[in-house]
Amino acid sequence: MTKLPTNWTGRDDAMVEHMIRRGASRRELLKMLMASGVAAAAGGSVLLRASTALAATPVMGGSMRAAGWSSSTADTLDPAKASLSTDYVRCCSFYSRLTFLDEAGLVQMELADTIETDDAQTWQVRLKPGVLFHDGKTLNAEDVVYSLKRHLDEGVGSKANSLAKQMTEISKVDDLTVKIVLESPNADLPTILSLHHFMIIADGTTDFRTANGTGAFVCEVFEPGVRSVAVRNPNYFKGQGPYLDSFEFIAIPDNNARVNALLSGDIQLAAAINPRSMRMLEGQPSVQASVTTAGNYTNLNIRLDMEPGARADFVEGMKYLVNREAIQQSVLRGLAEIGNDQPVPPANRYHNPNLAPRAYDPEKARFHFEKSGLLGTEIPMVASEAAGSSIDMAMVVQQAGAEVGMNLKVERVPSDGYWSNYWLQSPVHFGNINPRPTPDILFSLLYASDAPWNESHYKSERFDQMMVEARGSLDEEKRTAIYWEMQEMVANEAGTIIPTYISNVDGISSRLHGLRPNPLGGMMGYAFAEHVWMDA
Amino acid sequence: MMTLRSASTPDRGRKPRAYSFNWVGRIGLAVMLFWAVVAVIGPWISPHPPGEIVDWDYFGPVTENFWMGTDYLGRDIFSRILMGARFTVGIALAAVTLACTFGVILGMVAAVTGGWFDMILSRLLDAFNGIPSLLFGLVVVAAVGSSIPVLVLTLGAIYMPGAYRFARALAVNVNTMDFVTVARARGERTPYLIVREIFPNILGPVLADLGLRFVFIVLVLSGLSFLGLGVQPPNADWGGLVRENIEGLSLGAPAVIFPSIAIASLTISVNMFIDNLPTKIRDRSE
Amino acid sequence: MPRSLLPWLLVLQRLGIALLTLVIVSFAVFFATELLPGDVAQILLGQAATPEAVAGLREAMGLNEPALQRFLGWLIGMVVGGDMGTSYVNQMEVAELVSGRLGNSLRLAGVTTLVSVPIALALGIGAAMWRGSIFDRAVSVLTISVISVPEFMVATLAVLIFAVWLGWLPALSYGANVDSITAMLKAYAMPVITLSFVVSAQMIRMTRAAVIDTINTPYVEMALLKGASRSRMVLRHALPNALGPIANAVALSLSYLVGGVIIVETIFNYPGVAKLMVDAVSTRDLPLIQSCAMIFCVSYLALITIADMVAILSNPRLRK
Amino acid sequence: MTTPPLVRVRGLKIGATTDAGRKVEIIKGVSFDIAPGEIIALIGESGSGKTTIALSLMGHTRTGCAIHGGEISLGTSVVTAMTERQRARLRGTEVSYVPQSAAAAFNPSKRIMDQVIEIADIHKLMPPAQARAKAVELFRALALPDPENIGSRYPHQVSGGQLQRLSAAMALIGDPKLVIFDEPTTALDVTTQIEVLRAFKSVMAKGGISGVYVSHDLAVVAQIADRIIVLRGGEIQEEGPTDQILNAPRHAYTRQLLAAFEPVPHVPLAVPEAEARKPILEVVNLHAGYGPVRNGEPAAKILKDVSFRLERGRNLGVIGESGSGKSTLARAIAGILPPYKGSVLMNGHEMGRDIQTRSKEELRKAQMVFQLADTALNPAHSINTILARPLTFYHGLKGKARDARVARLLDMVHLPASLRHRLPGELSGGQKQRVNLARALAADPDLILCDEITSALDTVVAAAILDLLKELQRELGISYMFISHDLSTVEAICDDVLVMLKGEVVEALPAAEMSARATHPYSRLLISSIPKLDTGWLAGLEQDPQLVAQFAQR
Repeated sequence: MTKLPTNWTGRDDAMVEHMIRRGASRRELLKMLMASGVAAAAGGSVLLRASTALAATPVMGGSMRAAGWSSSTADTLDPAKASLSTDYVRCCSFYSRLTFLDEAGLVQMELADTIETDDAQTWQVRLKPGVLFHDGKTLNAEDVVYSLKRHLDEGVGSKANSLAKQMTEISKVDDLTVKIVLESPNADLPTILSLHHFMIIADGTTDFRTANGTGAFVCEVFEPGVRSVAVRNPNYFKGQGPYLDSFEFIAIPDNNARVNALLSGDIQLAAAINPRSMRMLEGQPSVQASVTTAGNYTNLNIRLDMEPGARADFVEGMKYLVNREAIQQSVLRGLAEIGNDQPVPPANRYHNPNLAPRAYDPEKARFHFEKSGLLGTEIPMVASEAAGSSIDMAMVVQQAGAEVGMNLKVERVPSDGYWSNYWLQSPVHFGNINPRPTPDILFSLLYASDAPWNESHYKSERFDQMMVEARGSLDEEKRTAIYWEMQEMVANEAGTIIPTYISNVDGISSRLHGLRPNPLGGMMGYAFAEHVWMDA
Repeated sequence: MMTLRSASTPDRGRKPRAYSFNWVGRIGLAVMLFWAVVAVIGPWISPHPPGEIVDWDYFGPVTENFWMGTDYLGRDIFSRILMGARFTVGIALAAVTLACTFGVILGMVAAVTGGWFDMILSRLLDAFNGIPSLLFGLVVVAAVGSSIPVLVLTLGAIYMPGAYRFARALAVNVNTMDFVTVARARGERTPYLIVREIFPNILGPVLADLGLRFVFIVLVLSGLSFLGLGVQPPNADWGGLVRENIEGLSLGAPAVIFPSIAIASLTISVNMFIDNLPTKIRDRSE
Repeated sequence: MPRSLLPWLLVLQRLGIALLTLVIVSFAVFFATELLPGDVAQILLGQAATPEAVAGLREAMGLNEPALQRFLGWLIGMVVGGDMGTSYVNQMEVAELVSGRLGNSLRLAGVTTLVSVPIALALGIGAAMWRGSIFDRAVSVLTISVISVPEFMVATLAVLIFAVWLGWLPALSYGANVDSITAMLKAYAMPVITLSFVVSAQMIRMTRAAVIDTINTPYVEMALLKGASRSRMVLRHALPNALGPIANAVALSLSYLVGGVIIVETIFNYPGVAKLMVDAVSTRDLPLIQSCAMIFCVSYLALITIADMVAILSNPRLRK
Repeated sequence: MTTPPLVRVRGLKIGATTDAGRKVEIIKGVSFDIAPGEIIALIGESGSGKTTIALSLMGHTRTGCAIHGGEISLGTSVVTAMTERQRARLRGTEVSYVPQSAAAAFNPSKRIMDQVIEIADIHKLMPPAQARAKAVELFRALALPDPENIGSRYPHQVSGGQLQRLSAAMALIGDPKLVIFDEPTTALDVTTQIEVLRAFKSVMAKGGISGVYVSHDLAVVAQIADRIIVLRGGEIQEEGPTDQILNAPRHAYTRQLLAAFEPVPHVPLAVPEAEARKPILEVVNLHAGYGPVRNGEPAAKILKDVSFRLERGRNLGVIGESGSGKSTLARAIAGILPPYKGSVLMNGHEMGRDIQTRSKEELRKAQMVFQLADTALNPAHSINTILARPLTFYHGLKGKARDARVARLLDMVHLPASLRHRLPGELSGGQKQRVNLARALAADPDLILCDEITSALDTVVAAAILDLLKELQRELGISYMFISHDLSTVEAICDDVLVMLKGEVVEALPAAEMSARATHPYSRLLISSIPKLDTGWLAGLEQDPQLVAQFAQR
C-alpha cells in the first residue's frame, strides 16, 4: 500500500470514504483533496483504497450470508414470476440468461454465443455448446424456446408478459439456434433478453420447488419466505465457477434489523439500506457501503385525464412545488441524483444532459395554482410504503404546498394491493419504477399512448411515432437525437414528476470483495453471488 | 383528586380521606394529567409545524432551537411529540372508551339475562380472543387503510372481549347479591337492574381495568405504528415517531429516545396510578 | 345417567364447543379475507397486473369458482380429513409450509415458556410471600416498567446491546445453523429474552395477586396459628389453592407466544407462524390464512383448556 | 388461687389502622388471668374485641392491627416480648386455636389427616406415623365416626359438625396448655352443636387443658366455661364465675344481655272476626327446586308438597335446620324461585308462578326481607334512593310527597331522618336491617317474608328488631312469615310454627306451646336441643340416641 503523507489522518480517510459513499464524483473528490493541500498522488491512492480494494486478488472458497429486504411465501424460483429482489438474487445464482448487462450498461453474451439480426425484426440466437443444467441435461434450443414462450401464456402469470408479447415467433432452428421474430423492429432485443425474467430453464419445467438451471450455484435449500442455500455448481459453464463455496440468502424486511445484522456480523451483505441508516455505518471499520445509481426512481404522478391533473396549470404548479433538493438532501440523505421528470437516468447513454431539472419555485407554483383555480382546495396525494420513500416525499411536497396555500393531503395507504388499487388509478399518487436498461423499454412501458403503465395517462401521437422510429433504427446518432427529444416531451408534457434518481446503498462487510455497481440494480444487478469473494 | 372521586364513585359522600392515596399514585396522576393537557393544547404551544423540515441535518442533537433534537428528515421532535400526544392519548382513550362501553354493557346484559344469550356471546367473544390482536390490526388496516376512525374501531374491537369478560365476571357476582334479588322481586325490568343496581357497583373496578386497558392500547397502537400502520403522515403517534427514527437508536439520537420516554412515562404513570388506587375502588378488580 | 360418565360428557361437550368455535372463527376469517381489496392473482402480478394478465392467472390457478365455494371445499377437507389444502401462491401443500414454521413457533414458545414461567412464578410468589418488602417493591417496579415499555423497544435495545455493541449474541434468529447446544442457546437467546420480558410481567402480577388472595383466607391464617413459617404458609397452603388462577394467567400469557409475537419475529427475522400469516394475508392466500388462524385458535383453546384442567385437578372439590 | 396463672394479661392495648389511614384503639387496656385447667369465656357483641383478645394470646393480630401496650405472658414466657419466629414456636405447641368456621379454616386442597398432624410436622414433635396414631385417638375421643379413615378424606367430604371436631383434634395434637375456641359452634345447627360441645368439654377436662371460649351466646358458654368475661367496646364490663354472671349479674350491660334471652310472650293481634278467618296467604302442594328442568321437574328438588294457610294479622314461623328448605319456601312464595308444582294464593286468588307473570299489585302485597342486611342493600345507593324506589315503582310517588313518605318510613323504623343521605356502608348492622324493613314497608304490603332477619345480629339488637316488628304489626296490621333456625325468636313473634325437615313440613304447632305440643320426633329433638341459660343443661340433657342418629346432621 502506498505510504500516505504525514498530514493525512484517519479522519480525512473517513471523510473521503464518506464522500464517495454519498456519490461524489472522482473529479469533485480530487478538487476537495487539492483544496485541502494533499498531493494528487496521495489522494488518488486514498480513492483507490476507499472505493474498495478492487485490485485485490479473488480468493476461492468460503461462504457468506446476504440479506435482501423483501420476502414472503410468494417467494418463487420461477423466473417468470419473480417480482422481488429476493427472487432476482436467487434466479441470478441458479439460472443464466442469454445475455447480461455489464457495469457499463453494455450487452454481454451469457448463454448466447451470438445474437444476430439484419433488420432488428428477425433475430438468430446461437447458444454456447455443452452448457449443463444442474441435473446434468445439456442446454439446447428447446429449453430456450420453452423458457421464452412461457411468458406469452397468461396462466403462467409472467411479469414480463407485456414485453414478451412483441416476440411473435420463437422457434428452434437447430439444436443450438433459436429464431425470434418481432412484431416490429426493435434493436434492443439483446438488452431485453438480459432482464431477470428471461432466465433460461429446462424444457417442460413446471415444478419450481427447487431450481434446475445452468447458473453458478445449485439450489440446496429453498424455503419460501425464509431462506435459500446455494452451493457452488461444479459444472459451471463459465469455467472456474464462482469464488464462494456456498451462500445463503435471507430477507430481513426491517431496515434497522438488517443493518444491525450486518453490524453484528451475522450477514455480510445487507441490501438496500435506508439512507438514514448511513450514520450507523460511518466510522465502523468492519462495514462499507456500496452505492449504485441505476435509475430507480419514485415519482409523483398526476393523471392528465381527470381532475385536478386535467388543468395544465395544476400540473405545472406541482412541478415547481416539488423541492427536488430537499428530497435529495433530507429524504434521501444525498444518496440520489436530482431528476428532470423523465425516466432515463444519467448513467444511461441516451440520457439528455441538456434538460435542466425544474427549480423549486414556490412563487411560480402559487401563480399556477391560482390560475388553475385550485388554490386552497384539498387534494389528496396517495403514497405508500410500497413505493419507496414516497411518504417522506409526499410530506416534503405537502409542507411546501402548505406554505403557498395549496392544501395537499398525504393519504398513506397499505402496501398490500397498492399496485392494483391505487397506482395508475388515483388522480395524484406516487409510483416506483425499477431501472430498465433501455429508453425504449421505459417509454413503451410508461409513456406510449397504449403503455400498460402509463402513469399520468399521457397521450401523444408524435411521441408514439418517434418511439417506433427510434426502436427500429440501428443508427446510434439518430436514436440518441430522438430519445433526447422524447425526454424533453415527457418532462414538459407528461404528468409524472421524477424528482430524483435514487441511489441504491448496499451495506457490505469489509471482508467481502468484488461487488461493483450495475445498471440493472443493487447487489450488482442482483447477480453479485458469482462475482464476490470473502477474505480468508 | 376531585375528578377521580366524582368519576369513580359518584354517590359516595364519604370523608375525603377515604380516597387519599400515596405519593406514587399522585405522581402517576400528575403525569397523566400533564399528558392530557398537552394532548389538548399541544398544537398551540408547539414551536414548529410538525411537518416542517427545520434542519438539513438529521438525527440532530438537543439544541437551543430544537429542544429534543431533530428527526430523520430534520423535523423538530419536540413539536412532533406535542402533536403526537393528541393522537396517542386521543386514539387510545377513544378506543378504550369504545371497548369498555360496549364490553361493559354486553357483559352486564349477559350476566343478568344468562342462558343462551350469555352462552353464545361468551363463546363468540372467546373465539375472538384467540385471534392475536396485532395480527388482527394488521389485517384490518391492510383491508381498509389506516385512518383515525379505523384505528379507534380496530383497537376498540381488539379489547372489547376483554372488557366484556371482566365486566361479566363482576356483574355475575353482583347479580347474585340480595339487593339485586330484592329489585327483581319488586318486579324491576332488566334495564333498571343493569343501570341502577349493577352498574354502580362494578364501576370502580371497571375504571381501574379501563386504565390498564388504556396502557395496552397505547402499546398496541405503538406496535401497529411500528409495523407501519398508524396515523396519517405528516402526523404520527408516539409509536410512529419511535419507528420513524429507530435507526437513530444506536446513535443515541434524541429523536428516538424522547418519544420512547413519552410512551413509557404515559404507560408507567397510568400503571402507577391504578396500582395505587385505594383498595376500596380496586379490591373487586382482581 | 351413571356418575362415572359425567366427566367424559363434559369433555365431549368441551370439544364440541371448541370445534364450533373453530368453525365460527373460520367463517369470520373467511369473510374478513373477502373484505380485503385485491385477490391473490392481482397481488402476485403486482405492477404487472393488467386485467388480461389477472384473468389469465386466475383461470390458471383455478380461482374462477366463487370464493365461498372454494372456502367451503377447504373447510370440508379440513374437518373431514385434516387436509389444510394447497397454497394458492406457490402451489405447495399448506401442511408442508406450515409445519416448519409451526415447529419454529412452538420451539420459540417452548423455550420462552421454560425460561419465563419458572422465573415469573418465583418472582410472583416471592413478591406475595414478602408482601410490602423491598423485594416486593422491586418486583412491582420491574413489572410495571416492563408492561409499560413497547416490545419493539425491548427487542431493538437487546439487539443493539448484545449483538451490535457487545457482539455476544447473533442479531438474527431464524433457526438455521443450529448444530450445537451453544449455537442453539445463542440463536434463541435474544428473542427468548425479549419475549420473556413481555410475557413475564403479566404472569408475575397475576401470580402475586392470586397468591395474596389465598393468603387472606382463613385456612392460611390457620396455618399461621399452627406455627407455620411464612414459606410454609405460602408454598404448602396458599399456592396449591392459587393454582387455578395462576394457570389461567399463564395460559393467557402463553397464548400470546404463538400468534402475538409478530414484532419479535420481525425484528429477529424469526420464521414463525405469525409472519407466515402476515405473508398469507398480504398475498390473499386463503388456505394459508385459514390454516394459520386455525393454529392460533387451537393453541389458544388448548391452553385455556389446559388451564381449566389444572384448576380442576388442583381442586379436590371439582375433581370428582 | 395458689397456683400461678397460666395466662396473665395486663393492660393489653391493641390498635388498628383503617383503610383511610386513621388509627383507632380497639382493645383499651384489658387485664385478666387464666388458671391452669380453667376455661374462661369471652362474651360480647360483634366489635367488642373478643376475638382480637383471643388471637393476641397467640401473639397474632390480624392485618392492620398491632399490640400497642400491655403484656401477655403464657406460663413463663412473655408473648408480647417475643419475635415472630419465637411466637411461631409457641403456636400449636403451647397454645392452639379452634376457628369459628372449620369449613373455611381447612385447606380445601389437602387431606384432613395431613392438616391435623401438620403441627407435629412443623414443630418436629413426633414422627408422622405416631402423629397419625395420636390423631386417630383424638378422633375417637371426639366421637368422630370411622376414626381410622376419616383423616384420608378431603374437607368437603365431611359434615360441618365433624369438621368442627376435626379442627379441635388439629388443635390438640401438639398437647397445648391453652386452646382458644373462636365461636366454634356458631355456624352449626343446634342438634349438631350439642354433640360438638360435649366432645370439646370432655377432651378439655380429660387433658386438664385451659381454654378460652369466645362466643356471643351466653347459653352455650354457660355449658362449658368456668368463668365469664363480658366485653364491650374493647373493655371488660364484668368478670366472674359463670354462675354468678348468669344468676347475679352486677353490670348493667350484663343484665341487658341476659334480658335479651328472656322469652317475651307474643300477644296475637286483635283482628275483627270477619277479617281474621280470611287467609292472607295460602300455599297448596307447593314443590320447588333448582337445576335444569327435565320433564317439568328440576334436577334438585328442594321443597316437597308444602301446604299451609296464614290468616290476616297472624304470624307464621318456619323453623328447621340448614338445608330444611325454609329459605326456599320463602323464595318460592315470593316468586324468585318459581315453583314447578302447586300454587300460591294471596288474599284468595292465585298468583303467577314467577315474577314476570305476577302483576305489580301482586308483587307489592308480599315483600321479602333478607337475612344479610349488608348484601340486601345496594352499597352504591343512598338510603333515600333505596327507600324512594319502591315508592315510585309501586305508588308512582315523586318529589315532595315521596320525600315526606321516606321520612315517615325512617321514622316508623326508628331511624333518624338525617340518615337518608348516608350510604349503607356507613350504617350499623341493626340500622341496615331497619332500612331493609323500611324498604319492605314502602311497598305497603300485606305480608312480609322475613328470612332469618335477626340471625346475623347481636342479641340485643335482634331483640330490638323483634320489638319493632311487633310495633309495626300493631300499627299497620301486616302479617309476617318468619323464617328462623332460632326457636326463641320464633316463639317471641309468631302465632303458629311450621317445623320443616328436608323440604317437608313435619308438623304445625302453636308457637306458645311448642315444646308441650310437639309430637313429631324431629320437632321434639329440635326443641330439646336449644341450649338453656343453665350451667347444668348440657350435662343433664338426655336425647334418644336413635332420634339423634335419624335426624341430626352431625
